[in-house]
Amino acid sequence: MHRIARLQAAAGVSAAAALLLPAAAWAQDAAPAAAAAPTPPNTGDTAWMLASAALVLLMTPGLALFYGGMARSKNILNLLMQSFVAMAVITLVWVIAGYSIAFAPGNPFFGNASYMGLGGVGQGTFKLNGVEMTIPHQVFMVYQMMFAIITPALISGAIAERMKFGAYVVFITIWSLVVYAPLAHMVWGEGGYLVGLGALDFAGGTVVHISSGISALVLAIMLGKRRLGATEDVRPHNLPMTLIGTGMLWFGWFGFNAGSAGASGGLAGSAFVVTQIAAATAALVWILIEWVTIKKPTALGFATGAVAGLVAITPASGFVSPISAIAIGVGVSCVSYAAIKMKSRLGYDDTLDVFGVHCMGGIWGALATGLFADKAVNSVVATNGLLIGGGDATLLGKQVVGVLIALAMGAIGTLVIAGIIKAVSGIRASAEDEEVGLDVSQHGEEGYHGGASDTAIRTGFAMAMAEHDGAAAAAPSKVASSTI
Amino acid sequence: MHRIARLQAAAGVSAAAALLLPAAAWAQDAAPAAAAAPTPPNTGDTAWMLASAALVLLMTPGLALFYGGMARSKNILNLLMQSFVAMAVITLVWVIAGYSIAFAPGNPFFGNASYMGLGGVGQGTFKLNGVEMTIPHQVFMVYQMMFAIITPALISGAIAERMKFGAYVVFITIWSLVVYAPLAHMVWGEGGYLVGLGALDFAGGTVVHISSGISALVLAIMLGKRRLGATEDVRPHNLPMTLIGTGMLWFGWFGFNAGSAGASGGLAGSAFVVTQIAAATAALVWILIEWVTIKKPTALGFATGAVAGLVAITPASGFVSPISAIAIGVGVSCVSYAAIKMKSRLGYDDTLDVFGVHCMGGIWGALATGLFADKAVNSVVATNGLLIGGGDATLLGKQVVGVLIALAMGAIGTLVIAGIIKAVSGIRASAEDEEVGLDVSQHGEEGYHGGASDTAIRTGFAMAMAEHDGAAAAAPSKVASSTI
Amino acid sequence: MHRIARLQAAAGVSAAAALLLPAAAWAQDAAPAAAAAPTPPNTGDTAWMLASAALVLLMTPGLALFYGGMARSKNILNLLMQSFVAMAVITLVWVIAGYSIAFAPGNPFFGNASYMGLGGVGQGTFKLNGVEMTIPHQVFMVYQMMFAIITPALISGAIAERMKFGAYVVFITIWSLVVYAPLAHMVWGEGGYLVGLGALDFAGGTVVHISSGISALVLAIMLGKRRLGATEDVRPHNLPMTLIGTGMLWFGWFGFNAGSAGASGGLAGSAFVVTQIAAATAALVWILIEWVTIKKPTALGFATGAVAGLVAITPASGFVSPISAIAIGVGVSCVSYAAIKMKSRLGYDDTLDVFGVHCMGGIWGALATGLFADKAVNSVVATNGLLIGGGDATLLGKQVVGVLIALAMGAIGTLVIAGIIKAVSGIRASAEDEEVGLDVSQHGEEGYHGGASDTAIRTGFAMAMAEHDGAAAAAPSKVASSTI
Amino acid sequence: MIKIEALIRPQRFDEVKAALDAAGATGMTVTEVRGAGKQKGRPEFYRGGEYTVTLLSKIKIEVVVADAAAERIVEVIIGAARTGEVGDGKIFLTLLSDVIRIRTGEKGELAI
Amino acid sequence: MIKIEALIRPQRFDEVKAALDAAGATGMTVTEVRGAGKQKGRPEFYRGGEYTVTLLSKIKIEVVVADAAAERIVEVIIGAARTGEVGDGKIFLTLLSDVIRIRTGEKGELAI
Amino acid sequence: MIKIEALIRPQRFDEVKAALDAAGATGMTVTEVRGAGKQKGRPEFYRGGEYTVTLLSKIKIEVVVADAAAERIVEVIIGAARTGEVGDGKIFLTLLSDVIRIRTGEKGELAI
Ligand SMILES: Nc1ncnc2c1ncn2[C@@H]1O[C@H](COP(=O)(O)OP(=O)(O)O)[C@@H](O)[C@H]1O
Ligand SMILES: Nc1ncnc2c1ncn2[C@@H]1O[C@H](COP(=O)(O)OP(=O)(O)O)[C@@H](O)[C@H]1O
Ligand SMILES: Nc1ncnc2c1ncn2[C@@H]1O[C@H](COP(=O)(O)OP(=O)(O)O)[C@@H](O)[C@H]1O
Repeated sequence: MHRIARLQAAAGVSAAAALLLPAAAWAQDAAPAAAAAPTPPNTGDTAWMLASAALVLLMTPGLALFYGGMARSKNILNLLMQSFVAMAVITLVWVIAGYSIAFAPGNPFFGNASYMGLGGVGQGTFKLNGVEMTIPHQVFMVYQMMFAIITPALISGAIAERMKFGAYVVFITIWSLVVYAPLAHMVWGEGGYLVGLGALDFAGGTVVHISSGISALVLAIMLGKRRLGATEDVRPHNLPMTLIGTGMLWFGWFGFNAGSAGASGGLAGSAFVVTQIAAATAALVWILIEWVTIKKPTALGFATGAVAGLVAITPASGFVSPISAIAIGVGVSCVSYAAIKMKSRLGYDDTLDVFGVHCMGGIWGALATGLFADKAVNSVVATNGLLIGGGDATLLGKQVVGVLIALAMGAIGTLVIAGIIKAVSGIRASAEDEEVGLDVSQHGEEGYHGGASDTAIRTGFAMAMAEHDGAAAAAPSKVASSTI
Repeated sequence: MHRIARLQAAAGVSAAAALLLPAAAWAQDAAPAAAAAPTPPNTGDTAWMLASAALVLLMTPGLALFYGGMARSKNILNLLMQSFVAMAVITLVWVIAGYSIAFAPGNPFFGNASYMGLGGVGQGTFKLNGVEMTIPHQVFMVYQMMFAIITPALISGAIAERMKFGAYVVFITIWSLVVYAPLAHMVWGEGGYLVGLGALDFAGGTVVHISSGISALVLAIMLGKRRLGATEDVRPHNLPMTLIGTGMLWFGWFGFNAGSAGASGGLAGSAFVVTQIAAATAALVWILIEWVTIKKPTALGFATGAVAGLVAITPASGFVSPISAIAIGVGVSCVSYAAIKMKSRLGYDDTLDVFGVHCMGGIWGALATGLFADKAVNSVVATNGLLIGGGDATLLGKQVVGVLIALAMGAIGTLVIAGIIKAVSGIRASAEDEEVGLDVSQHGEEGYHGGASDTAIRTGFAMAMAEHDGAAAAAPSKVASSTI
Repeated sequence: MHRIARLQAAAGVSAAAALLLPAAAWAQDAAPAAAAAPTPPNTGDTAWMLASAALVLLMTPGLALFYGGMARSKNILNLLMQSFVAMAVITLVWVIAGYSIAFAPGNPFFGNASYMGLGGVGQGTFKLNGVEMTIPHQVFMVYQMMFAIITPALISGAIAERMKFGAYVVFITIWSLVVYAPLAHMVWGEGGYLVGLGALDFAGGTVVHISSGISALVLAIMLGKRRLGATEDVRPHNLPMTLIGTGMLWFGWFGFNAGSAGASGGLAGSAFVVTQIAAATAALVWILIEWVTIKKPTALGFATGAVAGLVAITPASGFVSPISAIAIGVGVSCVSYAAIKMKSRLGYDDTLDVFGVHCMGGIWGALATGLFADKAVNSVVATNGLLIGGGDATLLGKQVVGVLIALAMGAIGTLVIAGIIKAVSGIRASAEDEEVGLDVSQHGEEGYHGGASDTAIRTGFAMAMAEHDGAAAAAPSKVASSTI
Repeated sequence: MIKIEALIRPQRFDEVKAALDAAGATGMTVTEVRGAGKQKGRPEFYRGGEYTVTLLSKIKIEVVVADAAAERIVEVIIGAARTGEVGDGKIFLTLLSDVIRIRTGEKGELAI
Repeated sequence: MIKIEALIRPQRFDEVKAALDAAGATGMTVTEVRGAGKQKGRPEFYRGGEYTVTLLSKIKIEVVVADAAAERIVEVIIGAARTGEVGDGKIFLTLLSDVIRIRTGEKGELAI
Repeated sequence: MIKIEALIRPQRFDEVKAALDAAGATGMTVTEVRGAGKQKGRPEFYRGGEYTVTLLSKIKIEVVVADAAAERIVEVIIGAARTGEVGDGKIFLTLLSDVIRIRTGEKGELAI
């Protein structure tokens, strides 16, 4: 990604190439101020990164809707909460320790404690991998926080409709610290192992999608299948909700990918463009596959394809050309569609196909980066990808290493964490809780009400009482409107 | 619009005026770097245009919800898909040829092939109509792409609940190439005919709204009415969904209009302000008309008025003052409300009133630009509009030409394209498909499920099997939770 | 807030401190242009403020959904409209007089008429409290407009399900002029009373939340309780809608708080970070309280806690450190949770707990600013808050004054305005209108339709006729598809 | 008094209701139900999982009439509901032992 | 055994249910229905199209009781459901030939 | 002909339907209802207000059969619907005076 770009620029890419980078651009238009001790952030770069951070935050509610629409109505709130709670829990995890583990200096595998509690993470600009960034350190930290939030939430789709809420919260908390943060350090962090190796991941194909996708599969298998009747109907309860979520994800993903440039400018623009193209292509190819195989282009297929395309372009978004983006989009729909078909053979219950879409899509995207990376797009690309003029397999090899590390960390980490929680407190909702639905059993609520016959008696302290008083003081059966 | 502003500035507007333009502003604060061969993009201008492109993309899902809420539930997915599919199809159309036809140099009516496949559309800044833009060429391209996406989607509201999905996809693909792209070229493109003429369209009143609105009317008539029982109930199935969509459209429209300045700064701010004012005024006037005529200010009326106001201010947004924006807002609600009333007399079935809102609203906006355009707002205005001090009818005349060209291209283009598709494959869903609903008949899905009595038997390969295995391996009627 | 920061910088804060402020930063990188008469706006600062204005606008639809989901389905449209109509009405109020009262020079309590109709509010930069702002005056005006819009809409939650729509519209119009605008002037306006006093309110804890929260309580009491049967079921009709709204509010709030820096840069970043932290902490604490007390972490509790956290951090967001943000988040959930519990004792009917969340949360936030304000975060802080090293109670005392003024203006203003409207036209819907629901009685619509048995006969002029003709011309019972 | 319970296609509901109004049926009660019979549903697809809908939407109309009127009303319903295709539905007749109008307390045929 | 089928206003449902509980009705089944009768609906407006709602929301309550208890339960329902306005609804009585409790297989009055 | 009206747990619906199909029931009509009986609901919480759900979701299955088949079908339903827990539901039997198939006009047992 861009930060790496700078690292390598620092590490000796020709100055000419460097001229194309915002870092350099900024060096110019801020020239007069250069002397002044605390370099003020570039207002344009900061404006884009603030907007990007907000966009990525919005992806988590978007994901909640994308998943929620596919659930059955008795589990809608639980599925939404599995995403929303990550916005609360992971924020604190990141502030207290996650950011430090991921981005503080340290060893190639995790950072030291220097940034814990955001110590030394201030309003001024900062250096990463030896490069002078043009945005406030806090802005970079919060932008990265949004990535840390959505990643574990992605897992929830695979274990939907059967996991204890408490166990889920504990799981993502630990997972974020022992799987996500170290992986982020290796890929993007100060002196990270894969940074050094030269594996490329612009916006998180390995860190975000492969790690969550493989963890989702492992956790789904550990949890076991949902208890379903032989002919039980598990069709999505609200596909328009899934499409709204898809729209919000697509919108937010521009912050996710174009924001990963770490600055406004040409590279951000290029990432924005290929993101749009890959999502569009994958969505179209997915419904075309359906049109041919089942004669119907489905809305759920469109949504799935669009997300798969966004996943696949993520690691490549800062390194490939628009034409390559089309190839990546075509590829991911074929890969993920096939993966979902396979599920039936393997017979595990990945409720909403997180493995097929995120893990397989992420792997394809990471490898595709090795195929299509192009110096002309980003000077950080040392040697062009295998299929680009003058390219060879060097990068592809490094990408494979990155993929394997992400798979290993996700799988092992999940096995250990979930194994321990299972032993200690159990991770699976009881048969009865699952049957009545997780909304009532885990949260004491139902998603929808208001049928005239949908009735209950209020007994609790708050609202209840208030109206009860009223009722008491009322004419035979109606509350008199007592006004001042 | 702003680009035109620069064109004419170049074409000899006083340097003093030019000083007010970001182009000039940038010229200043980048002064030291001016010499350096590839001018780096202005980070602030680029940040705003990246955000604007994302905002305009979001308008398409917003439109889907705005329309979808008004449909009957048996057609909800089809209506959503008619918008979403444009995000996929038109993206590719634009990359392959649309952008080149619209913005490449060529003749006054369409561009040449130089930008096809985005050839020569790079990360650096570029010139348009002789003016040095301050943002990357790719950012401008993708920003314009979002306009190309939403325009054909607007048409879907008029032909809702009865068109074959396949025919719709083919229609918008061709329409985008032969109607939208050439029209965009004439109005905004390199040496476009209306650019030369001096007709003004800041953000697309003619290109986007008139062209789609008239096409919608023609296509609705060609399709014929929906097959409805004498007393069939066609009330909106979900008005809250329509209001969510309205909120998303309003939000995204700031990118649509203020982004059309092509840069951050005073002009973008001015466009932002008048957009807000016109939308607010039109929404208020619409419900006031209802309050007087039918005694009820409706939510659908508010939503319709707001969108009408946004449509009307679109062409004028870079040229008029806040006070003029109020007049434009008042005018459009009267015009569109009347147009919708007329529909009953004319007896065509424009399902969701695309003609009344977009075509009539767009025409009013284009003409209003000729009435209220003001030099003080934008130096590009050669002579003030008819109702502005020192103004005359010159501009109004040019606006009329623009309107007529848009109407002609939309009507003729649609007649020909739809005529051919109709002859070849048919465009209308069968009576039975229409009766069961387009969701099931076109997409093999239903929007909502989950009533306990809403049941079906799974027979397909994927999810089905998975659970079936489970069921098979299960205790009498429940799946045993098989865990590792 | 930032503007105040500059005021005081001008008022003699050490130049060293000033160096940290964008104002200063801009002074530098725009140095060469400094001479040129009309300083062009800083493109980066303007880009962020344009984005922020759009984000804050989106909060109003977000609020509509947050509230709407909690209502019963027969009142959903009315609740949505109470928010949406503010987008229309307050926009005009603000343009015509509100902005001038709030921000024009004048006396410490309200501004003069100089900005009425936006006179003198142009595309160029401007001065506020003696400080040169770096964004166009119109952008600042429209950004502030969005605050003026959402504030009265907040009130609607307390009086839901029983107020006449007409009376509501009149109420918020007058309230905005006589309560909101003067209060905004005192807190942020040119020479405002609280600006002079040195009370701090970065993004509107007093102006927005305390004023609306207390007004909500007073209006709810004046209206009286809803007429509810002794055992009537008032559970939320659609909690997923409430969660979507929560997500939109959280997203928009970044514009609300970080945008209040008035510029891009380090301070905006700091405000962004503490906003995220406080919201996350409060949401988590709220569900933990529930987990302990009622054994269930609810989705509605999460949403309520998140909003409470956003409310509490609002006044403090530009002055406190991330660690203080955690404390503020913990505090607000305890305060608001307790306030809602108390409601039953007091027995008023604040339908959706606006008082408990916004008024109590705002008060806590304003006082917390006096406890945690930190020079190191913002040089405007003259003396650190009580709990920060070297701090004392000076600021806390000033904060108390601010809180009392906001409470007094809100309560008295509401009593008077609502009292008059009540006397003149009545404010409460009739028992029958309340029983059938405000959607049908106030707006002549229902939110949801489409059950096959949900039927009505069309008799009106528009759509109706159109189809009727069709039906007439039709085969026995179906409309023949008449095509060209 | 007789309760006529008709299960019909939702698409025919408008016609049936209009016909009943024309025939002077003083009132009716309508319920959305799902039915299984000879008629089969259309296939649906979700993530490649294929579903065959086994219960189809139907409308249940209950009309209570005086014994004398029953036959005529049944004819009216059949006339408006029939398409001749599988899925047209059924009509069930039940004898009621009494009918009461809540508002007035009237009983028997008076209450219909 | 007798099945008491009451069609009432949704707004009176809470009272009727409370009254039935008080009267010791062991159970009931509730269905949301739409009804046509003497009562007319309020007008609605969509894009200027005016709609007159012809079917109004009603609640159908079915209570099965022993023959002896029928009269009393009917009185209870009328007492709680009546407003005196058009639209109060109706009560239909049907004789059942048998009742079975699924859990225990008990039959007849025992199963009620 | 006899109308068998069974009120069962939604969770058992799939099994009951499958059993009826197996038993060769030619058709059925299904309605979502809410029921009160011995079974109590789970508590719910909204802003600290506690709710006890008093009506639970149930499925009403109506199957019309020839008198001869009634007993067998009742057994089939009980077999598939019983869990032995409170809330299993009830079955009501009613004699129909006639049945008509709309499509063909057939009457009586022919129409079933
Ligand atoms: N034996 C039955 N018991 C209850 N309802 C039935 C029965 N047979 C049919 N129905 C109802 O009638 C509807 C139409 O039945 P179907 O057999 O499809 O019509 P047709 O007899 O005209 O082919 C079914 O959907 C169901 O609701
Ligand atoms: N003949 C009937 N058959 C079936 N249901 C009826 C009949 N008459 C009335 N109803 C039901 O009773 C409800 C109330 O009827 P309505 O005539 O409005 O009440 P009232 O007799 O008190 O004026 C109707 O909405 C409908 O559901
Ligand atoms: N007397 C009754 N009248 C009408 N419906 C009843 C009656 N008793 C029970 N039901 C229906 O049967 C369902 C199950 O009743 P319940 O008493 O919970 O079952 P069980 O008898 O197995 O404990 C109830 O929810 C209700 O729908």
